[in-house]
Amino acid sequence: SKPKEASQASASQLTVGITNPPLMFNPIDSDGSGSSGAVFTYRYFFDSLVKTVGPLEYKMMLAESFKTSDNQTFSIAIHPKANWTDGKPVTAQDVEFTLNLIASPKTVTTQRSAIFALAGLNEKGMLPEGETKLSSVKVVDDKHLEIKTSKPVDPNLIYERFSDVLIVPKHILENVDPAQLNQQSFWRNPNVTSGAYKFVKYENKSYVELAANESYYRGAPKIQKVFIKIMPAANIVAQLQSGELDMNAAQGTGNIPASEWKTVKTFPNLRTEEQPTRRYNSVEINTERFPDKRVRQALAYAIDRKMIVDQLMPSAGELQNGPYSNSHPYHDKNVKSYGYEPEKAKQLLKEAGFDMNKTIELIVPTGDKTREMAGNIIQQNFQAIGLKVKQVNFDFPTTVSRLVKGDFDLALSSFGSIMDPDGPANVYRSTAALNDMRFKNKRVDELFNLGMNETDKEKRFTIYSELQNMIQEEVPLITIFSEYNLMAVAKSVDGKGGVMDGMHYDVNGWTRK
Amino acid sequence: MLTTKIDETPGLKPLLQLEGIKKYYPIKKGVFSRTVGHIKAVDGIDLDVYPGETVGLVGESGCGKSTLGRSILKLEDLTEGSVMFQGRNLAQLTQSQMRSMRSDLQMIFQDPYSSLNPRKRIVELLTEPLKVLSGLNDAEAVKRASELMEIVGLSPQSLGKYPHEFSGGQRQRIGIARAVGLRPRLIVCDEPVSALDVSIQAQILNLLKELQRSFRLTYLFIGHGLGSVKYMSDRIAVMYLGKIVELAPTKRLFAMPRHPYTNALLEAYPVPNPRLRYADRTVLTGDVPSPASPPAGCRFHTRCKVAQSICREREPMLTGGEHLVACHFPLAEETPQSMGGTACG
Amino acid sequence: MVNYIVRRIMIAIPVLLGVTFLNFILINLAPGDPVDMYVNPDVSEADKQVRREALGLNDPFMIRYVKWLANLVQGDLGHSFSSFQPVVQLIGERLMPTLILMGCAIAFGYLISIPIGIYCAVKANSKFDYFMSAGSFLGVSIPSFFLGLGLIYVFGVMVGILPTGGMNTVGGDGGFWDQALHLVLPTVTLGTSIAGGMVRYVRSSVLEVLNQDYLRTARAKGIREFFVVNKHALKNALIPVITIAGLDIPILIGGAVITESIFQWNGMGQLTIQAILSRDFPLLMGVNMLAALTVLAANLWSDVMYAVVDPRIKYS
Amino acid sequence: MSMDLQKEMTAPEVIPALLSPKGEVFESDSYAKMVASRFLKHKMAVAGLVSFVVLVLTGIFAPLIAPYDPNAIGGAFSAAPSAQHWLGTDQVGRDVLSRLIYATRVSLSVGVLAVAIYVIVGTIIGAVAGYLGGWVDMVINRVIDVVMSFPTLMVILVLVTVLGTGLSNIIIVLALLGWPPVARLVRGSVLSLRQTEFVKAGVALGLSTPRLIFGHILPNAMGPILVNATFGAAAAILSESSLSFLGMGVQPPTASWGNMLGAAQSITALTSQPWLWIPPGLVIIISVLSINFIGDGIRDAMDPKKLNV
Amino acid sequence: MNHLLEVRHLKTSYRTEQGEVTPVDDVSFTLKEGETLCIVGESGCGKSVTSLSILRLLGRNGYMNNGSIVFQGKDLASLSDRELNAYRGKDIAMVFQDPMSSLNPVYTIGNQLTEPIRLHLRLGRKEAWNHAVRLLKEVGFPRAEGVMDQYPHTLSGGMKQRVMIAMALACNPKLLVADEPTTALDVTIQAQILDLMKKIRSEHGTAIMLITHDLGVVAEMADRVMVMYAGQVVEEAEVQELFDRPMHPYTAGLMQSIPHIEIEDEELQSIPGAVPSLRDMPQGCRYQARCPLAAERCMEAPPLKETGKGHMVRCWFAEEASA
Ligand SMILES: Nc1ncnc2c1ncn2[C@@H]1O[C@H](COP(=O)(O)OP(=O)(O)OP(=O)(O)O)[C@@H](O)[C@H]1O
Ligand SMILES: Nc1ncnc2c1ncn2[C@@H]1O[C@H](COP(=O)(O)OP(=O)(O)OP(=O)(O)O)[C@@H](O)[C@H]1O
Ligand SMILES: [Mg+2]
Ligand SMILES: [Mg+2]
Repeated sequence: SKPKEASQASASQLTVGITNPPLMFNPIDSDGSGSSGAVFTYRYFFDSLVKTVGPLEYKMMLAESFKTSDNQTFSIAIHPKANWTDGKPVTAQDVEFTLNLIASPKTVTTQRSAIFALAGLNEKGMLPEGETKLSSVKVVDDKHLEIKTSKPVDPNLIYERFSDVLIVPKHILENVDPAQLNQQSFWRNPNVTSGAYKFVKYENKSYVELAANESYYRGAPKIQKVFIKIMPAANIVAQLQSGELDMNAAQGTGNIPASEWKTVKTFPNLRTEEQPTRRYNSVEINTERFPDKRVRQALAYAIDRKMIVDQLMPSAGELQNGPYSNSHPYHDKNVKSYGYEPEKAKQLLKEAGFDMNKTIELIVPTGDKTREMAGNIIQQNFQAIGLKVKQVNFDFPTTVSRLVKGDFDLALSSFGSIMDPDGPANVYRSTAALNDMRFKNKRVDELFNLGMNETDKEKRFTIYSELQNMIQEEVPLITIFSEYNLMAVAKSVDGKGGVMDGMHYDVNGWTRK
Repeated sequence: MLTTKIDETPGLKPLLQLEGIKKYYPIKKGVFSRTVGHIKAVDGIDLDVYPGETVGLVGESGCGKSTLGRSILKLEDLTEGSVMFQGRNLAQLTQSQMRSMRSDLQMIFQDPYSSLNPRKRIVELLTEPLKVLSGLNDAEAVKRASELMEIVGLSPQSLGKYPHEFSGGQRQRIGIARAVGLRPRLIVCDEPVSALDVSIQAQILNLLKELQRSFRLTYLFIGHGLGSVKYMSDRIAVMYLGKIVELAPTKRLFAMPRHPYTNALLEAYPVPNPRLRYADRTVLTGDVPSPASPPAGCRFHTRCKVAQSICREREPMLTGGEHLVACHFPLAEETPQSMGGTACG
Repeated sequence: MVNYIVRRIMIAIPVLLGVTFLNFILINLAPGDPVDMYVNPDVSEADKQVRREALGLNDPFMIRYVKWLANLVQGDLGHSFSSFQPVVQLIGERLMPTLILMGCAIAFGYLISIPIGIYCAVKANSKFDYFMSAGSFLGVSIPSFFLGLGLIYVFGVMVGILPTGGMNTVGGDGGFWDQALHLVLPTVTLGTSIAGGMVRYVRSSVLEVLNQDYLRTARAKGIREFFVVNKHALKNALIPVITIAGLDIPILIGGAVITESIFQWNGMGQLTIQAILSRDFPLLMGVNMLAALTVLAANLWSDVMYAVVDPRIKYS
Repeated sequence: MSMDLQKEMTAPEVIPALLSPKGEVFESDSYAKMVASRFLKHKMAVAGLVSFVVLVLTGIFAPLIAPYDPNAIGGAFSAAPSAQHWLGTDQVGRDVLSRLIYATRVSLSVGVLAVAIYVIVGTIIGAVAGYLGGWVDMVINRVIDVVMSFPTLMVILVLVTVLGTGLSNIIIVLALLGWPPVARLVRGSVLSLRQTEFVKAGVALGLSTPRLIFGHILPNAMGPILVNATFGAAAAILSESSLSFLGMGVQPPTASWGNMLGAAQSITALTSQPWLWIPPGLVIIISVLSINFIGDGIRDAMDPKKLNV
Repeated sequence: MNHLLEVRHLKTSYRTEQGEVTPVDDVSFTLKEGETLCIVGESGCGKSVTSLSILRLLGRNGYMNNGSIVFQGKDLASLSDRELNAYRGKDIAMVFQDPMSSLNPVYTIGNQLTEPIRLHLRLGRKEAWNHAVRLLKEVGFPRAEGVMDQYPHTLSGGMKQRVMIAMALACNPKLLVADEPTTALDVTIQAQILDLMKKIRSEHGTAIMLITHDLGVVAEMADRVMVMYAGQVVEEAEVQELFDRPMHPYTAGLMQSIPHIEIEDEELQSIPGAVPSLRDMPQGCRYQARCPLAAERCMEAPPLKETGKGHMVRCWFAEEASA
């Protein structure tokens, strides 16, 4: 006799497992919301204007059309049938409100970079002091508006960025002090939404219940209810097997650990899929402490990356070379790859006259079992070429504080990138926020600027190709592997699996046998 | 051997002078340990003890005998009053002076079972104070310890044993050896035999007497076995609820007790002679009042047959010459009491 | 008794104050910055500054503490840095589930350990005693993440008769039985470790009491052995057991992190660990203060229970 | 006065042969010897001792016994037991048996040293509080309250930053968190022992306070302390593994029983890779059991009540 | 002669860690209705074990090795624990040495006192309560109702011992076994308790087996006296006879070592040596090591034999000792 939950799983409901508990459902501040778990969830009920559904592939959502003729002025038409769940229409004013909210210097937000291209922002990406409205956003009528960027850009970049701008209801939030935005109870009970599903409740912080939005402008969902359950990864495996879960959310939010993947693939009730991601794990090198390129290269040659990928994540990940993941549209297939060449590594160290007696600290953040184990292997690899490497595990905040302060030798960490090739700029640019490595290279900075100002796709490709080879040669960080999104979906469910990109686009079309 | 008639030996200075000794134990309650009252364990005692004599101290359980004994040794901090020993006020001594004074002032404890640390061998128990107080080295201390063992009638071979390997009487001998080892002048014996077998009691009492003779010891002998106190003492003080109610030379006290309580004590004492069974003795009724709230006036009036109204109001003073008594209506001196008065076969 | 309790509470205030101050220092000493750790690649330094300002992190250390204290006096523990909800509310939501789980786990632990402990003592040095001793050590030494996972696999997946986690059925009406069913596995997991230690304590405590004279008195009255043990011995034996229980409670309230996370039981443990991992200062202060309160309350509770079980102890 | 008394005291003849130079060996065994012989009669305790000694020796001679380098990555990952790897390999291809053997060092030193330190510290503090009483006691009690109400995890985190990681620091952390209950316990025992006659006798004999506390009171309070310590050892071995969760445990790749067990926390390991968790689990239980039996044995052997039988 | 209690060849042993010990070895005695038998002897000689054997209250590791205990014609030794419970507290009641530890500290006096009443007399709650109050009045508590609700620790030693006696008397026992009921008490309180026992004896005709090592108490209470030494009866006689003519050297030594208050100062005589340990009992006479009369013959165990009218002695030289 199966548990009640499984037997009750009728055609009209879907249960998804995630690991990160949402704290609230505020698309303006995803960090305050507790990141990925919340993003995964609020995507069900807040829609964006456009949606990225695949590499350089975008579909309209709230926007019926989103066009530009000069790569600078974009006219947007809101879907005529798009309404809030309280019956009020979704309007151009809502979009304007959302953009201004993000732009306000008082708002605590993670989304500012999504609108960075708009004209009228200061160098911090905020509305200048004294202004209340973005001049670059012009409402034409209730369903039409125009936005303007400060200079011409690749429209894909705007589409991708605007995929992350979820439109929030002006009539609910207009009187809110932007500084107090996070404290609104609305984010805990978002009852005026525009997405395919309506928020019902967040029960005991253990699951979120969603119900179909019958008047959804792109067609009412076929599955009546969605439950998003929060649990540790090991339980996701158990519940997938027992049938309590229909699918996992994959990608960070609800990953199945690589070590369990083989087991999960044997469950007869599931169909599984691996999907490449734009997220990769790497060894960050503090370039101030390892200023010699040869030493950094030696470190890269010393790591048996193939073994890590083949043994630690069989069919659950792939080798990663350079700052663009294999699945990234701008990835250069011929980018330099550091093979496992310990002898060469030793040679390089010798050439560089590296002090082999120096104890090197390798920081490994805890929380991701696969990464911790990779850390063990990497430490052994370094040890094998005669380096004295001490592995230290820290919890995530501690790791971050060490990285931010630059107080580290080597550290394992992971980076993701948006589809646009400018993404890695926030890691490799000399002034980048995430440039923990203290990597400073004029040419790299230059190339980022060039690429940013170029709108021609072919030309951009050449620029970014040079860029990634340059970075790969300099090795400010050693890219190791990129884990796949591991998705398991009950065979009875007919719909695209658990990736965050695109998954929410067609949830209204999902069915269940 | 010095005997009684202390008062007739003028010029002899007391070895120990107790003046107005009071010891109140606070009754503490709660975490604040606030004092909500006092147990008046000893409530104003004056007593002189002269070199070489034995003063007996009797009274029922809980009347404060042990507390008095401990107070003399500064094992308890006095609430009031002073202890003068060899003419020096013990309260004014520093810690180290007091520690050296302890070699002249010793105690034998009531319970031979609990007064020896079960985890130490006899040799350690005996030599430790010798080393600390007399500054002997190991070998000297061990030598002295084995002498002591012989003195108290034990074989020095058993120095390596643990207390539990000895019988109660033997342990009490060890306790005595330990006290005597420091060559004290005064020993407070706190019921040294009441925990022991009848057949052993006599051994210990005889030993104490013998030691007194050989070392010119002075004893304050606490006990509630009237027989042993009588056997040991030159003078006897009778205590009731923290006070001395009668103090007299032994013979006089037994021959003609003057305080009604002393009288009751003597009567209640079962005489080991079936011929002397009381047909109808006066058994005290009522229970001992609590020392936390002793009755006003004479403390004994709640149980006293001859109590009058004045007894409830005024506290009697300890008066008299050689035979002191604290009673408003002391029993007539000429009527000899007790001793098989109304015996029946 | 009431007086006593009031006084105990009074004395707890300075202790609590000390604890909060030390906590504040500790929390601020801990590595990791609540803002820096938001490494969302898109968040710029300027945005971090906005967030710092909004969270009040730009004030000097002492000012922040004094502000915190001032709010505390008004019953306000501040807002969480990560969910922006009032800390009081966050704790309030988690307290009940924790109390339910703790209550059940303690009840389960004691219900099995007390009879076993008594029987072990009565049959001291028998086969049963040795067997149970070994069992109790097993209970003490099996990590709860392991026991929990094992139970989930056996009862949730293989046999499939119990839910593997959560506090009630997803989408269910959350009725009593539903919740009770969800409680079974976490209760057993947590209860096992409680029971393991308890058996030993009960055993030794009963063993001690069994040698007391008053049990011989009871037997001399002709009372059946069963009642001699379970009436006369037990109540006395419980006195030391209460102390241990008093020590158990705060540990459980603050520390069932692992059990809670395995079974998705959203109680204080989960909240605490989240607060730590996100360096959510106000929430941490709140959680820690609750922990301190429970320690003090548990001390008081065991003292009061002492007086209830043992008439010799009287507080006034 | 005492001089002439001395003369009066007639020294009986002592047979010097009876006494060793130091006056230590008499006809009876020493306390330690007696405790030892009583301990050896305790069957379970001896069994515990034997297995504990085996574990300790395993730890000491780990390099000689272990077939592989415990951190070396070789062969297949998560491989089942085979002729080369008797207990299989772990998730990154290290020999489980070798890791288990080396882990003995870490886990036992945590279990034994941490507990030893906090028991000693707690004992001293508790003894001082209990013996001196008064304001000292009051202050110590409040400190204990404060320490006990500290958030364990926070303390650990801060200590990591202050001390850095490493085996010795884990031991320090566990010790810092472990002493208050011991102090409470000891304080209680001392409070009652202080009232005993033999302590009063010690005062009467002029012994100094430290001598009384450490020479006379504490040896008699060992029973409950030992019980606490044996339970504590088990707890310490287990907590070490939860510390690594916060990056405070022994640092990888060093193995400890706890982190070996923790690494096996997955459905796959549970159902199809038992060699990853059965060996460390079993060893933890064996060591906990043996420490407890040893503790029981010592307590019984030292119990003065039982000495009388 | 109709005996109420007849103990024959009682031998009781304890299993201990160091092997078996036998603290009571071949003890026989009888008790008539209304009679008071005192058992004396020094600590550890087996007095308590003898009394505990009667109701089989020896604890976990003690057991009766041999002998019979016939009470009103029934051998108690052959009864099961269940059957024996019917006697315990009803026909045979016990009062123990230490009143401080013999009452359960966590139950009220009323609770503990009504227990045997409800159990054996099958009275209801109310009647049992009233009965208990009557008993307390009988043992000298004027304010009996108040005492019922008190906890033991609020009573003094003497009061507790009187409660114990009330409890023993609850079901009008035929036999009261009192094991050193006054040892822990003051002489003035002891006198109260002894008077109380005398009163019970005369009013209810209860037989009393009184264990003590205080010869004064014996002199006061006993009809007959039994002297024990090292687990054996060494002498038994009428009280007057025993005090007048102690025949065993141990009894004689005991008499002489008591400090008297009724007789004038004299040198105390003591018995040298100590009681042999249970673990190495000497061969033959157990007293020989301390006996002034010990001779070759004492290596052989002397039997307990009758020397005069009801006077039994276990000594080869009984006549000489009494001389
Ligand atoms: N440490 C203490 N704290 C509180 N009260 C105490 C303490 N020691 C003794 N008392 C109380 O003081 C009173 C006198 O006690 P003490 O021991 O001096 O009596 P005693 O005459 O020696 O009795 P006994 O004959 O039983 O030895 C008693 O009521 C006792 O309860
Ligand atoms: N439970 C027991 N286990 C082992 N030995 C025991 C036990 N109870 C009593 N004994 C031993 O039996 C012997 C006789 O004990 P018993 O209690 O009968 O002596 P007693 O004559 O009553 O002495 P006292 O006058 O001290 O009460 C003692 O040596 C004692 O050690
Ligand atoms: Mg006393
Ligand atoms: Mg006895």
